[in-house]
Amino acid sequence: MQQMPLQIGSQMVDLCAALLLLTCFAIVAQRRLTACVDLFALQSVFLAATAGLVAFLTGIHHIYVAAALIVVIKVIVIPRILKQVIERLNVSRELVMNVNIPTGLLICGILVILSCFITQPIIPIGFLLTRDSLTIALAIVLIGFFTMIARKKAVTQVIGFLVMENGLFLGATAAAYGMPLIVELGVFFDVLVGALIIGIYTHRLQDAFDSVDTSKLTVLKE
Amino acid sequence: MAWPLLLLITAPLLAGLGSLLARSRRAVEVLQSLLAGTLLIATALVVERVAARGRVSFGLFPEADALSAWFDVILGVVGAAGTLYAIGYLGEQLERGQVSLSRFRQFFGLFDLYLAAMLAALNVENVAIMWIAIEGATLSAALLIGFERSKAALEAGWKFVILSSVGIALALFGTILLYYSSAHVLGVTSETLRWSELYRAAQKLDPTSVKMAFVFVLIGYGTKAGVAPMHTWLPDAHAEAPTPVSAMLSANMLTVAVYAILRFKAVVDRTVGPEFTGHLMVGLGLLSIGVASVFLLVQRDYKRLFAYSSIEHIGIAFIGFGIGGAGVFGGIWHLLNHALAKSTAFFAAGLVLLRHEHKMLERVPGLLRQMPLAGSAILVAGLALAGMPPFGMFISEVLIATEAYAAAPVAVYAFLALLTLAFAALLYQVLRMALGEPVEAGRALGGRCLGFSAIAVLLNVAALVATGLWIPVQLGRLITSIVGIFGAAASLP
Amino acid sequence: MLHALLLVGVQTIVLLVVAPFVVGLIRKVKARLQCRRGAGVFQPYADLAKLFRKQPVVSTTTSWIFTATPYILFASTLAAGLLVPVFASKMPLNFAGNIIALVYLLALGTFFLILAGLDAGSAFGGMGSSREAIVASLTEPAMILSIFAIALTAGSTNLSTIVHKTALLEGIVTDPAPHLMALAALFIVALAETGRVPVDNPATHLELTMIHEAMVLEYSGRYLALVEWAAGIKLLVFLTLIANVFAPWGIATTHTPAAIGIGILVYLVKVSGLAVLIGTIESMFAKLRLFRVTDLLGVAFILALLALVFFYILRG
Amino acid sequence: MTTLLLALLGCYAAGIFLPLCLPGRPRIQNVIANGLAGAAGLLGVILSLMGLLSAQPLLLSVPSTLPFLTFAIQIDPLAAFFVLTISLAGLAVSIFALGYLVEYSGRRSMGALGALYNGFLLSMTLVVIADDGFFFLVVWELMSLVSYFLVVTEHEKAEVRYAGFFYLIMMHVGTAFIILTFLIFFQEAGSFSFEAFRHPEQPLPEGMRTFAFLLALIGFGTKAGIVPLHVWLPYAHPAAPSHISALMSGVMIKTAIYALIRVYFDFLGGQFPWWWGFVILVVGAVSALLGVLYALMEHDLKSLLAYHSVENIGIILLGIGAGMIFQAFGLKDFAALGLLAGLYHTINHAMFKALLFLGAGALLSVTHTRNMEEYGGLLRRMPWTGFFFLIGAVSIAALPPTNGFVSEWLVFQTLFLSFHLPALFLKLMLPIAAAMLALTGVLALACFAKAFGISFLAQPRSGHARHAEEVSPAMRIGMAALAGVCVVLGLAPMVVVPWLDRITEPLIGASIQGKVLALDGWALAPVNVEFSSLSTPALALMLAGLAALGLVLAWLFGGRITARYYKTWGCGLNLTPRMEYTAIGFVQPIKRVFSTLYRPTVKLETEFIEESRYFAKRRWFEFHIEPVFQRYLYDPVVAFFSTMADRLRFIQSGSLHLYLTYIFVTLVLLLLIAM
Repeated sequence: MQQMPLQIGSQMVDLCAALLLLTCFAIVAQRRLTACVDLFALQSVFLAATAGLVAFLTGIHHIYVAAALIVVIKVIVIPRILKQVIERLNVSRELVMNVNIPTGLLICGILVILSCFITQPIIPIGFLLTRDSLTIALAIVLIGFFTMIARKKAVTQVIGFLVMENGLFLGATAAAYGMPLIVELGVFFDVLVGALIIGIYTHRLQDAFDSVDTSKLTVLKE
Repeated sequence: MAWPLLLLITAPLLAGLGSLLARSRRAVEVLQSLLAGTLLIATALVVERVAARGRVSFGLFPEADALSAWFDVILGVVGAAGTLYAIGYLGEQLERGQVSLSRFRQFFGLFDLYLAAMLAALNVENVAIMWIAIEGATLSAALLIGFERSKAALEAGWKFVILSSVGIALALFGTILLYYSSAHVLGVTSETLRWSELYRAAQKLDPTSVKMAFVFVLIGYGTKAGVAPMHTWLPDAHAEAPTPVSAMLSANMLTVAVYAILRFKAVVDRTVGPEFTGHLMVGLGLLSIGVASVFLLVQRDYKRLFAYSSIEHIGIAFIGFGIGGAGVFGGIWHLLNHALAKSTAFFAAGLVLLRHEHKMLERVPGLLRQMPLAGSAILVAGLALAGMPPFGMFISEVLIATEAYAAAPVAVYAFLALLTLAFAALLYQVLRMALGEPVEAGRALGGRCLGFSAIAVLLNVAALVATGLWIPVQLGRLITSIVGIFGAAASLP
Repeated sequence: MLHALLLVGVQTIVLLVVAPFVVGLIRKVKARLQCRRGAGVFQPYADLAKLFRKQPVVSTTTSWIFTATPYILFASTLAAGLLVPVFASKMPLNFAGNIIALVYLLALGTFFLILAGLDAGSAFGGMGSSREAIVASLTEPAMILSIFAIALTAGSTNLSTIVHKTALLEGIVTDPAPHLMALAALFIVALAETGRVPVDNPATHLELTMIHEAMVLEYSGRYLALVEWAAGIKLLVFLTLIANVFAPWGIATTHTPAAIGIGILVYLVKVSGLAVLIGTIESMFAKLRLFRVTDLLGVAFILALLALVFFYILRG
Repeated sequence: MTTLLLALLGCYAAGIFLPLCLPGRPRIQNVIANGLAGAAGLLGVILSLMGLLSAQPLLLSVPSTLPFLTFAIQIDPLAAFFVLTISLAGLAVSIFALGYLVEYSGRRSMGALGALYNGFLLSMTLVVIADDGFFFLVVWELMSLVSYFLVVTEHEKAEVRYAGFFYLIMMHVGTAFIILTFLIFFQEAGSFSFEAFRHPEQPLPEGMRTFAFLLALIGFGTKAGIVPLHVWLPYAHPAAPSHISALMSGVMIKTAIYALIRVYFDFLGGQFPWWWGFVILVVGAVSALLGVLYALMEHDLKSLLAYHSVENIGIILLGIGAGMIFQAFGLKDFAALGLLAGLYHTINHAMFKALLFLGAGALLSVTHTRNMEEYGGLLRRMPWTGFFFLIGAVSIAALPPTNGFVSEWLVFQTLFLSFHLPALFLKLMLPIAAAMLALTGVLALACFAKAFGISFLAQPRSGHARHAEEVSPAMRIGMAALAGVCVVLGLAPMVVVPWLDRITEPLIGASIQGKVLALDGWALAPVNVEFSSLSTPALALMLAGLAALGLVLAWLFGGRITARYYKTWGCGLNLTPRMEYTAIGFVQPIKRVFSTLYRPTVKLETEFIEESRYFAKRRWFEFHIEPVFQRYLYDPVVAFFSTMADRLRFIQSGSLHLYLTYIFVTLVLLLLIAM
């Protein structure tokens, strides 16, 4: 399949990356928790697609494994855990935020521009096929980070964190053709465990404070 | 022959597994005591070998050079002491019925897992696997911090999980960026992630991307190292975690995070020269000392007190590394002494906590009278942390100031001023606790608890004194080659 | 050596003998100015003799300090006297100490007198001691400065050297201004140090006013005699200082018996003159309140300082 | 000589460890600790005398494995002189402590006390013989630390803890300045060794030299207790056990004088503009005057003595400062004279201040109070202590023929020689300094007349004093030793001056031994017999002879009449201690005259009997003087820091989102920087 011209390939990769970015915005704009989870799952699907595409185009096979792992963990397992958590909650939508949605979207836009500006000088050294997606990866990381700041509910913060992770994976797979397999495996394992632990914590928070509004956690201070 | 290295990493795993399966408290105690002994011996052997050959390898993993060995010493000694102390501490809680036997076993399982992960992170020749190990340590630490299921512990744990996860994620992005820039030099192989390869290829890497990588790593691992302004999780976690864990966090986790940053620094300096990393680290270091001394001054909780002092000392070490030359020496010397002193301080704090069951500073004066062991430990540790001779931190601070003065006198003025402020603040609090007459009786501690704690404290204090005004020859060799890694051998006498 | 001892001996005797006379003279002058006949000029000798023969009464509360003080006071004052050239300008004891030593020897006496005042345990003694302390403290700076101003003119702080040079008109003051200021300063200091009006009144025994008298209130018999004698000698020392430092003319610059004889006579004339002066002043002025004394001594200090300034300015 | 040094260090080391090794035997611990310290003191005296007399300085160097740090030791005359001071005081104080510590045994851990005591002496000795900047810093800090622990021996008292903490902080601040001073030298020297400091590769630039001068003045001045850095001193010194106060006040603060001389005359090679000397002179004059003025208002005997340390440091600095001025104008003889006077006063003050503190300790141990108002009449009950205290008092009041007088006299002469200076300004300033010195001297006289008179004379003012008894022989011997040294130093300047000349000669580059000693050593004559001369032996003989004359005259005119003993006349009432003049009353006039400085606040309350307003039932009187420096210099700083810290609490507000924002912002900023 190598005769497929590189430009097309890279354009397709960029397309997938762009879709990832779009889902980010969607998550930022979304109030309903379950919807956020679904959007995250969708984003992960796009991520898997990107990975598969890269694997296909470059013929580096262990990226397939990565793609498969993404599908299993991020599309199936983690969303399920999150759904369970949400079911136990007494709220289904997040009304109050630290930053209201329009402003949030605006800021995210700025972040995208920022990441363009930052990654500009280092794009040329990347691989022709996928180097543009580094910008998008950084953007996604920053937006995920911003989501964690903007949202108050533990669950949405978790989602923000997972979005960051997706950004990282995009960066890893797309920009650098993936890490060596063993690394990939390790990272996936850690992410899974991390998600689990955060899930456990959310449970306990719910039990202890019967709310997952993390802005209420201000007992420990000077 | 690298079996000591392997032993160093596997021993905690086995002991942890054993403790999980063990049926009786006694069995756990025996296992952990064995672990402590093993750690000490293995560390000694590793140091000895590395000092002799410069590098001990077991294939890809584990592998240790001088830098790893140095941090092995810190983790080995403090880890051993911490394990012993944990036996006493948890044992006391067990006797009081504050923890069940199963929780008791779980604790040691997690505790040893945490140790193993840390040691693994140190002794691996691979950027990414180091990251994996540190993440592993973070996760086990997360569970340990929330171990006492109080609301406060939960809050602290949550903040730790979120903040350090973010940090670790950023660190990973930094790692990826480094890989990104090295991949097109070294090709896409797992060799690309080996430190030694990176050092060799460093000059050929693309400067900008390496700089960006370092920024991400600095913020990422800096969060775990508790450098201001990423330090915010640290006091909460240290205050709410079970005290043996607090000791380990301060002495090990921060140290390992600094180790990670150092590894990257070595690469980046080879690419873009030391100024870039130097300025960043000195800046953050000064900020850390400043923030820490402010909160030391207003502190009312003795565990938080020592937590903030950790921030201060990591800041000092940062400045040292940032300065380079004798500063690097001062930095690693400082890290070692800080680990010893700080864990001692936490051991003492733990005993006080067990006795009085509250953490309020002004209500526990007269410790020297009331609890001779805890009192004297807190006094010695406090003086060492305040940078008083004959303890090593005085030496390292003067070394850092000396090296810095040529480059940036102003920085030295700030450095000394902040140090003095921190000194006053810390000692004000510590002396309030140690001296005077006790006001509250509290509940007496069991002999076993005191016994184990006494051993732990003595171990630390012995090491502290031993590394006060002179360096054991083996360690000296390590330092020389470490300073070599940072290409500053020239500026040392 | 023998020669030297002889000279010292003569000077000691002169001081011992002249001191009561000066006191008596001052009293006589005052009496006359107050239109009284007054006791004879030699009355003080009689008083001393009588006191020596009386049985002293010593307070039971006191310690050996109380009984030792009169001797120490006597010795220190007399020693101070021996550092001043009286009738001959080159004294063998010149090497033993300069004018600073003289000041501090007098201070030694004061110190023990203050202790003795406290020793008896009565309120009077304490009061006197405390007042003596403040007066002494305030006197000192002016004294040192004025002395220094004088020393500058002769380029020496050794009294014999100063006097000798001045007497031989070596390095003699070309400009009287600083000299006179220093003289004035030293004169005020002398009044304060020796407890004369307007600083203290040797004749009073009112609790509110007395200083020196209060300190020695508990003394009697031979102790009182020695204290009084020492007081007389102290006064004489200051008069001698003023006389010989500022007007050393006629003093024996060689040690021939004739010169010494003349020297003694001239000396008697000089101190008598000064005694009369003091007597007149005492009857002209009223005693100052204790806390006004500072003003007086302040004036003295400023005078001495000005003397210094003028000296340097005029000498360039 | 090296072996002697090692033996000395060995003794101290053993004195540190042995007492700790046999707990539970306070008596033995006490004997061992003080015995070893005493032995070390003896060795120190011998060693230092050899050091003073030997032509070659003793060098000893042990390389450390740490960078820049060498355990280097040099005993040149200057160092030897201070070793002598430390050892003499240490010897006597150790003997005293043998008896003094008995009352502490049981209440305190003898082992800890003994170990700290030896450690204190050891660290002081090392400070003055260290030959490496880094090593010096280490032992300097150790000295502060050990002395801190000795200060807080009775840490159950809040005021003691406060005193100790204040002391520790001030010392650390001082050390920071000292570190900076050494760093400046290090820049050009490239190493911390004093030899390199002396002969840097290229000379320090002028600005750096001035900077070093000021830094050193502040850094060491804190330890020396110069105004206004003296504030810790009157708290810390009295708080410690008396034998420690004796060492702190008598010896420890002198290490700062040593360091100042070392830096100015040795490292900086005695090359400086005259205004350096003038600064030192002013500092000295102010310290001397304020020190004694505050001492006068103290009725706590040990605080009073502590303030006098400030005064005497001032006098020492007057000598040194004048010397520096002369040095700047190349008048080497006078410079040497000034330095010599300063050093002479250094050892004198060490001796009589130690003696006085031991005396205070003796009083404290029998009366259990430091308040002079509760003493009185002790001379009859403690004749020996009283006698020794009197010797100390006379010496510190600088009355002839004591040692204090000799050194103060030398300072006076140095100041008088100012008419040799070219600048009119200085010609006027130095005599004024002399006038201030004179005022200081007499105020000191008044102060010790008060201290001795109120404490030892008249009737006992409290039950404690009434039942006081003479202290143990060991304590008396300790005091006697120091008193003896004071007398010798006073009567034998012809012996001391040549030794001091051996110190000043290499520093100034001019030997004045021949010019100061006249009449084959029987008189001091700086710098020629014509200008001024002093012979304390002669004065002593005169005093003795004339006192004898007094006796003879009394016997001649009166014959031998035995005195009658009767109670003091109390205006018809029976004399009670309550009628005696109090310490407060004694200094009342002085308080009034200097009220602008003291800003005293007096509170007098009277409770009248019901029947009439003319008969008081009870009266309260209390008066305080305002601690000016603390209120206007130190409190504001502390207040500033605490309020600032309070304001900054918001950083750690507990909000996770805020924390995340910190990280986010930092990330973005650093990324932009990295671009």
